[in-house]
Amino acid sequence: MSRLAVVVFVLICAAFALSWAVRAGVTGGDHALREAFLVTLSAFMTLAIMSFMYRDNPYYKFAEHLFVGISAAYWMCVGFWSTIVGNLVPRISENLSEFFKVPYSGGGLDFDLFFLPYRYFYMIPIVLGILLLMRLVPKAGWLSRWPLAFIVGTFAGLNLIRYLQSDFVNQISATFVPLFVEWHGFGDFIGQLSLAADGQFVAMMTNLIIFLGVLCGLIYFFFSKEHTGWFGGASRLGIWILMITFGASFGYTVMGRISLLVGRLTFLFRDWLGIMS
Amino acid sequence: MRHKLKLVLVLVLCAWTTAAAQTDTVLIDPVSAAPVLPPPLPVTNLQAQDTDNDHGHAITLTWEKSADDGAGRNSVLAYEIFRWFPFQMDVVDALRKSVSETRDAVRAFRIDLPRAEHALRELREDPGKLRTLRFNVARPDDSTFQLTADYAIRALEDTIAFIREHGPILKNRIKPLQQDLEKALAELPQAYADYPRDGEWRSLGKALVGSTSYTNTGAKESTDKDFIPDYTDLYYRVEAITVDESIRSEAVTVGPVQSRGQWFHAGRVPVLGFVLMFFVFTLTFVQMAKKGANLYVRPLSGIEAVDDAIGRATEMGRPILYLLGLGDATQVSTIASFSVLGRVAKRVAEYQTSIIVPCYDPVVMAVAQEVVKSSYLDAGRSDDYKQESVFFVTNYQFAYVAAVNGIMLRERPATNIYMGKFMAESLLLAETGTLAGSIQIAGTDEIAQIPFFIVACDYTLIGEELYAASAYLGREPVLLGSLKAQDWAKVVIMAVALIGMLGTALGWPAFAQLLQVTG
Amino acid sequence: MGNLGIIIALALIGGGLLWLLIRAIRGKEVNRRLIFVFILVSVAAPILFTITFEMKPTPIVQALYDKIENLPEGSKVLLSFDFDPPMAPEVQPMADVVSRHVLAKKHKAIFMTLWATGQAQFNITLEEVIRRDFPEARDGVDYVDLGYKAGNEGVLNVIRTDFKKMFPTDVNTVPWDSLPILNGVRSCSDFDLIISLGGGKPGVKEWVLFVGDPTRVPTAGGVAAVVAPMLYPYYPGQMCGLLGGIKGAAEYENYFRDNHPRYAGMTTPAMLMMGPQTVAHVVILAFIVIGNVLYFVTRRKEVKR
Amino acid sequence: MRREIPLVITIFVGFLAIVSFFSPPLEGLGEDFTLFFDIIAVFAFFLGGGNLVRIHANKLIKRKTDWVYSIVTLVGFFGMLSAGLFKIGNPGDISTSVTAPGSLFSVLYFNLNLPLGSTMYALLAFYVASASYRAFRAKNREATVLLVAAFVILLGSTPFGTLLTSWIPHPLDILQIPNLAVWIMSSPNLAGQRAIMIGVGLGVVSMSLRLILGIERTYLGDDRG
Repeated sequence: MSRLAVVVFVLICAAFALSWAVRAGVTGGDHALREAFLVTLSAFMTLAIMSFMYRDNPYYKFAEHLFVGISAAYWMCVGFWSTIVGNLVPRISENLSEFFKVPYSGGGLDFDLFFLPYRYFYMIPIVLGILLLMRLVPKAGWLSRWPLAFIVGTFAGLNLIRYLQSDFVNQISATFVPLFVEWHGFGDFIGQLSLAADGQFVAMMTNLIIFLGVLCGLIYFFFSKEHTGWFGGASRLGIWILMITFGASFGYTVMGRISLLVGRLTFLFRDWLGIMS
Repeated sequence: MRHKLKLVLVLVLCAWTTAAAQTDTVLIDPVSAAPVLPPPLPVTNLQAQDTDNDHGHAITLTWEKSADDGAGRNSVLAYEIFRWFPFQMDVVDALRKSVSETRDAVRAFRIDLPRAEHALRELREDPGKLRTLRFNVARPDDSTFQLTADYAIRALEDTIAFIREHGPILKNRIKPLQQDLEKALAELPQAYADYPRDGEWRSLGKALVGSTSYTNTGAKESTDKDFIPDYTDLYYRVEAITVDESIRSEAVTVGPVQSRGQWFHAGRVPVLGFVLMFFVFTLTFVQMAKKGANLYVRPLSGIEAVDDAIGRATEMGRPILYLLGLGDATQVSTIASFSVLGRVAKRVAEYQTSIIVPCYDPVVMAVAQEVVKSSYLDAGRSDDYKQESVFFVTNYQFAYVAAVNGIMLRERPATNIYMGKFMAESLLLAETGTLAGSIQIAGTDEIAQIPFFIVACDYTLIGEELYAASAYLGREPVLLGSLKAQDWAKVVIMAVALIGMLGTALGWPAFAQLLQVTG
Repeated sequence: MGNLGIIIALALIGGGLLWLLIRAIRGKEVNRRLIFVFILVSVAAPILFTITFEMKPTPIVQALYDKIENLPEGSKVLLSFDFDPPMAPEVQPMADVVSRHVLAKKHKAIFMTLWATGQAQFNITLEEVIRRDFPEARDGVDYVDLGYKAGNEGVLNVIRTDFKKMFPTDVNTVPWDSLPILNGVRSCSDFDLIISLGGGKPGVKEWVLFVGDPTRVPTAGGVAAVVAPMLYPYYPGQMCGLLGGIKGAAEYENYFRDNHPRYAGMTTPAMLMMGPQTVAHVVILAFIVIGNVLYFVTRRKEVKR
Repeated sequence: MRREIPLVITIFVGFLAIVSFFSPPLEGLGEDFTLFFDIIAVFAFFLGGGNLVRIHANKLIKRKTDWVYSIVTLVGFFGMLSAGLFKIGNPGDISTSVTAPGSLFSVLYFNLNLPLGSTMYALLAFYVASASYRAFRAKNREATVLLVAAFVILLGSTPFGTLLTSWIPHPLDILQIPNLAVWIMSSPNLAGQRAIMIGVGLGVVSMSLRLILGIERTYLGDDRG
């Protein structure tokens, strides 16, 4: 560690210690020290991550590694309590439910598919889960493919249907828009032929663009036909439509990103430094 | 015997409640002062049939509006629907309740006993703990009452004694109660068959004025309180009611009707149609491909870049970073990414360069290890395979990003390949990659993220192209066949869209309705 | 004081951009760290010295507002808090204002979450909105919190047909049957409106695919800006309204506040956030311009050579 | 054998899942399978955790570069894990939620996970800016279209859009930036989104088919494995 690094480190420590003390003074109350420490800690973590924008550095590395450790454990715990204890235990064992104090739902006359009591039916995932852990045993590692096969198979089936219905049938039938808006006679049509957002002309253009856009977009995705001639033209139109889409959603997203930064800065200014109300 | 008792009890209860109800209506009748209006005309043509496309346990009623609904005297406020309940249902219900209540009581005792004992010990040691006592004792409802330590101790002792005494008794009571419940359930069908003896009409709810149908959906678990048995005669009645609840049309009764489950969901035929279409297309073209019909596929720059990228990595002696994204193994995009990973890893093994695969999901990690390992085997370099090259980071989105960004700046991979489901982190990763000077190839079906990849990466596979990628890299005729099938599906879609559009343009909605998926 | 500060800050930013533009015309690239600094200033300044703008609701926001406004009193509305703290700055304001609107119209509000992290977010709304603005609302009668269940789309798959199976109790382990608000709720079909507040997966899209479409229950959403464009195709067919990003939230807040004088004093975080938004947007636009100027300048040079 | 059985499993459950959609009595099946997955996933969590620990312990023992930080990771991991599994400092008994306020678990979450996560996310604000500066350049037709669309939307989401173009008279008011932005979002954007969606739908469907028909089996690894 170079001398400079040491100096910087010491300075930073001093700065945060100071801010802790000040914070504690400002907060007051019996938990002041604790509260102040936690806020200061959060602030340190915030700045440590932000320092990554300058370049990779020990403080970022520290924050990063800590983050990885905690978050990995976070989901393990949540998964354990909400799924194993919350969903599995009540279905398989009354005593365990008693132990974890969760309402036992598997008992009584509750029968499920194949007329298997839940208790037995829900042994399947346990078995599969254990098979998955077989990976840790070199000899029996191949057994772990069964649960994987189960997962992949099931969701291949479920997804096939879901997407077919929602992203597909529904989206197609949504393109069934009247290309010509309601016909009230020619004079009326001419009268309404304005570029105004509420004008008939715009409405018509919109429908037309949506329809052609979808078609050309699909043409762009053709894999087994050369994109030449009229087909190529259509696919070029398609890619343009896609580009507009991407530009639009990029532009739209910026908004969200700024909000996030606002959130963080507000934390720093208000909760830590206390320089804004 | 117990049944009879329960029955009597319940009957008395019902009698009392109905009586109470009647007196209530008289008391709080809002328009009793107003001139009493004549009862509205009843509904006509009341029909009841089993609800379609369900697993049974549901009945749908349909009727034609009362003449006074919206027309005529226009006095109808709503339609009240009744079903005939055999009293046996109450027996079942009562038993069900007592079973669950006993269970709860037993559980509560288990929780309270240790707490009480603990509190007792504390108090005995130091009566001053009374204020911090975490177990509140029964107090006499007397405002002047002052809680003293020894009162609390006595109260606690009583409680503990009570629990000790009654806990076991209650526990032993559960089993017989359950048996009774089963017996009572067994007698249900008979009870329903006895209509109209030993039963009464009970309101299920109201359908708003103007409505002409009502679906009575029950539970399928016989232990549930609104359980409707299948293949059992049920009877319904509908009354048109007015502002004044006590003025109502005479009841129209319908029945018997039975609920049953259907084996096929008729509302989903269009989906089935498409499923079949896909099966046929895929199978035919795969067969054609197997027979060796040569299938053209247009070049995808993103795919062709993969090979050069791997070559580049080899020259620079730097690793390749492959990210499978945030999807878990249930997402098809992740599975697509597996097969791309397989191809890439094979090349990597052949070129004898190294690959890093940090994973977001443990299951995905498991699969990825299998995939990479077998690719090395296929390339005949199984000994070059290091298991730690495919590892789990964490499945907390931004912790994962933080770690991967670190890897990018420290390992300096020559190429980053992002394939699969990506969320907000897409740009964080891609920008850092650019900073690290890596060639970047991305592919995702997450529409919101494609723009960021397009902006920050050298090549991007857009949506569907990701799914085609594995076929492209694999070059196996079978896979190319399925691509062909995909394209033909597109043709069908366009045709359908065109017809549908023309249909709506010419004011001929029949076709659009064909595609309506209900339920 | 505040005005002075903002003026100085804006002047700094403006001047800096101008200088960069001139450098660009001379053909000099902008260092990315410099860009970062500009963004930092342009966001920080308006936070420290607040600026706000009035805004009109766009139709798609209006649609959701009207939907809630026109439901008959006592309708059952399901609100799912499918977001986490990182997304909160964007989505929490929506969650707050929509919950406020639902309760203000005396609808029955049923809260749940598909994200482990959503529970904490709901607690915020509970404290800041429900307990503060609706002290009379009773838990279990006027609103209920069913809490979190793991399983993402899986949860939706289950509750679509059988809610109780997934949520045997509410978050305080009160059994389902003893919650009056849930009387007559068996599946998602029994709700009058479903609103998912989210920005990730599972989120609004999953609600539409797995619940809205099959059950045909009107479904609406409030989402982080990033996913909003992806959801436009679902409106109006499969969704009955959408709040896109902080702008949507701000529009809703503004409109709700103007039409419900009773809540005139309510906090409007989203509207406050539009200040930094605007400045930052302008800065980014400026950088795009600078980038293109630079591009054409350099290309002309190459052509000359 | 090591590959056939998994293949059979995939095909069987795949078809089962499809059938269950069309047959009301089997509707419960999809739900149960999804619950199954969640349970398996939790087992996998422990697989992942184990892997994490092994990697970092390895780094630590072999004194690889940055091994010091591996200590941080391990400490964080085990600290959080014990806090969560043993519900350290949770108010009330075992039945209270693991994230209950006051528990060590939630304290760690709110003071470490939360700031770290949100900050990482917030970096996007900066990256979006640098990316748009670097990449939004009118290099060719496609790039120009992208640029213009983004520019209009960006302008439209600021009050300046209104200021700049509010002078445009009624019949042409579609050209006012805010209107134009809304129109782009709800017309060409919609078309593009829909095209991609249908495409993705197709991709998913045919990929799923390949899996169910056993054509695509990379995920199964290799017999010799």
